[in-house]
Amino acid sequence: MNNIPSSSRTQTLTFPAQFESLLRIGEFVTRAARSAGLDSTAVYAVEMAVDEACTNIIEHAYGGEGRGEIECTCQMNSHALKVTLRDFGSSFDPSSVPEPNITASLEEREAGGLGLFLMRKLMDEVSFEFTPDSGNVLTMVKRKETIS
Amino acid sequence: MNNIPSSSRTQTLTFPAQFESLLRIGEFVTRAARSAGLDSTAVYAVEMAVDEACTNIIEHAYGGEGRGEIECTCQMNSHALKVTLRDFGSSFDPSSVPEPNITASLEEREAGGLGLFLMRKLMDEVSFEFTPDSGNVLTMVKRKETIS
Amino acid sequence: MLEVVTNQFKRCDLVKASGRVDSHTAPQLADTFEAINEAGRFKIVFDMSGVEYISSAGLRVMINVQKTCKRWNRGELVLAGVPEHIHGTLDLTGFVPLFKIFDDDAEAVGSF
Amino acid sequence: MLEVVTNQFKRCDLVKASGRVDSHTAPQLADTFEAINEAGRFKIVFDMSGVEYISSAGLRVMINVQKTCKRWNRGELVLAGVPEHIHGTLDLTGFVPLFKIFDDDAEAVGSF
Ligand SMILES: Nc1ncnc2c1ncn2[C@@H]1O[C@H](COP(=O)(O)OP(=O)(O)O)[C@@H](O)[C@H]1O
Ligand SMILES: Nc1ncnc2c1ncn2[C@@H]1O[C@H](COP(=O)(O)OP(=O)(O)O)[C@@H](O)[C@H]1O
Repeated sequence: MNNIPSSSRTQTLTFPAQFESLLRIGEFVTRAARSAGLDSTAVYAVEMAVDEACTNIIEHAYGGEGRGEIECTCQMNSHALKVTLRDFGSSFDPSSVPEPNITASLEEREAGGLGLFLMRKLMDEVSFEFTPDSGNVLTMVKRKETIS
Repeated sequence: MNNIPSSSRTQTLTFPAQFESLLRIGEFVTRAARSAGLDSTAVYAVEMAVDEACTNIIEHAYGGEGRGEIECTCQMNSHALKVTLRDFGSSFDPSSVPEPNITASLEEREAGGLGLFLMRKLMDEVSFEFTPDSGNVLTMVKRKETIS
Repeated sequence: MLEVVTNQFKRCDLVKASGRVDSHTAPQLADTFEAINEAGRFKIVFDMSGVEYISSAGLRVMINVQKTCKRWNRGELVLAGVPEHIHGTLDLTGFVPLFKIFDDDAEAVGSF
Repeated sequence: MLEVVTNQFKRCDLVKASGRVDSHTAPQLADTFEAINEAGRFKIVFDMSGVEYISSAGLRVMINVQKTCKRWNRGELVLAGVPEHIHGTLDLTGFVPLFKIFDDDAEAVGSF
């Protein structure tokens, strides 16, 4: 899947890295997911995963609002949608992030820590790449339901 | 208005004098009131006045359910609907019925006694006629709203 | 012709009637309220949003229930979702000052 | 993008949100709950029927409010009218056991 065939369509938009952008980013990926032919549950999953990813970029990679941009690319082919998010903030080690304990009692329950967890639950593939030149690249894939 | 012109249409139906008949009586007069061109508020008023009148015939004229019949006639012309209800139960003196006190406090408020009051409030004319031969005849008229 | 559904909450009961309340069906409504009162419960919301028609037989039930509920300050019958034409009847007969009237169930339930 | 309406009842408050709850709008929702808590009120119904979307920023608010409300047994945040896709998110994140969920406002308000 990482090599999307050449018959795919690609759209890229760049947004200011602030929370106000989340609505328009959501609209952008929702439209792409619909036109890729994903069902409404999958469209909702993509919207949510991208929202969580962008929130993390603003909060953690850039350390706050208004310090850079988020480049969002949607690539769709006949069987999947691939969303790529690029930023030039700080990198991190995704493998060092602990899983949230979602069966903890209310008292022991953390309020946050659900973003990465949700991205991984909602998408079929989630991968990070950090380079000095091309910045931090997060790639997420949502495949269409196939009867097989 | 008591002399309805000859261009009017007339429909008569006879119902068993029991509460179960109220639904069908209501449907009958509602249909007549609509076809006479009354607006929805006036249609509702006619349905209610006729329901109250028939309930009184069953309860008071016949002294209970299943003791006779109610003959209902709807006569409509270009400017009004006239409903005539005939029964062969006991007669009464409408002028001797006291008006309900509708401003009384809850404690002093009577639960009943609203039937005749509602008929008179909802219709433009209400008149009773009691004869040994033709029974008790209640005539109620609802005129169309006229701009004049 | 008349459907009556009851929902028991912590502090009140919700009675929702749908259809026609006339001399034929009013006893069914009265029975519902009586069963609630007999269970020692006197705070009642009457959701009228589904009531298409109510005659004086229905009004009679409402007055009697209100008298029973308010006795010894133990409760009250309040109304919710009253359709416009039904409100017209309540107005004509002087019932409006005798009942608290709420826009919807939640507000009515929240008043207890 | 997010509209939040509050209704204060005798024993609880009703908060109805309509629209999107994301990192941009979640503070507005948090402010609403905080104002209610600061008034010393901790029994809250959150009517989610108008919520089209909620991200983990919104879930964070809900957990924090629930912790505040339940402290010293003084109250609780309960949910009403949860749309199916929002319920899916609550399920995925293990939120379902942490909140009582009612079909509609009246039932939720009636639970207090
Ligand atoms: N894009 C990112 N850049 C830098 N750090 C990140 C990024 N995404 C996640 N992190 C780190 O991973 C942690 C967990 O993220 P997440 O699961 O989204 O929960 P939360 O944001 O609520 O802490 C964050 O607290 C942060 O330390
Ligand atoms: N058709 C009738 N035949 C005999 N008596 C009637 C009739 N209609 C009304 N009455 C008398 O007039 C009284 C008032 O009637 P009404 O205003 O309808 O109130 P209610 O029926 O609740 O007593 C009745 O109690 C009854 O004594």
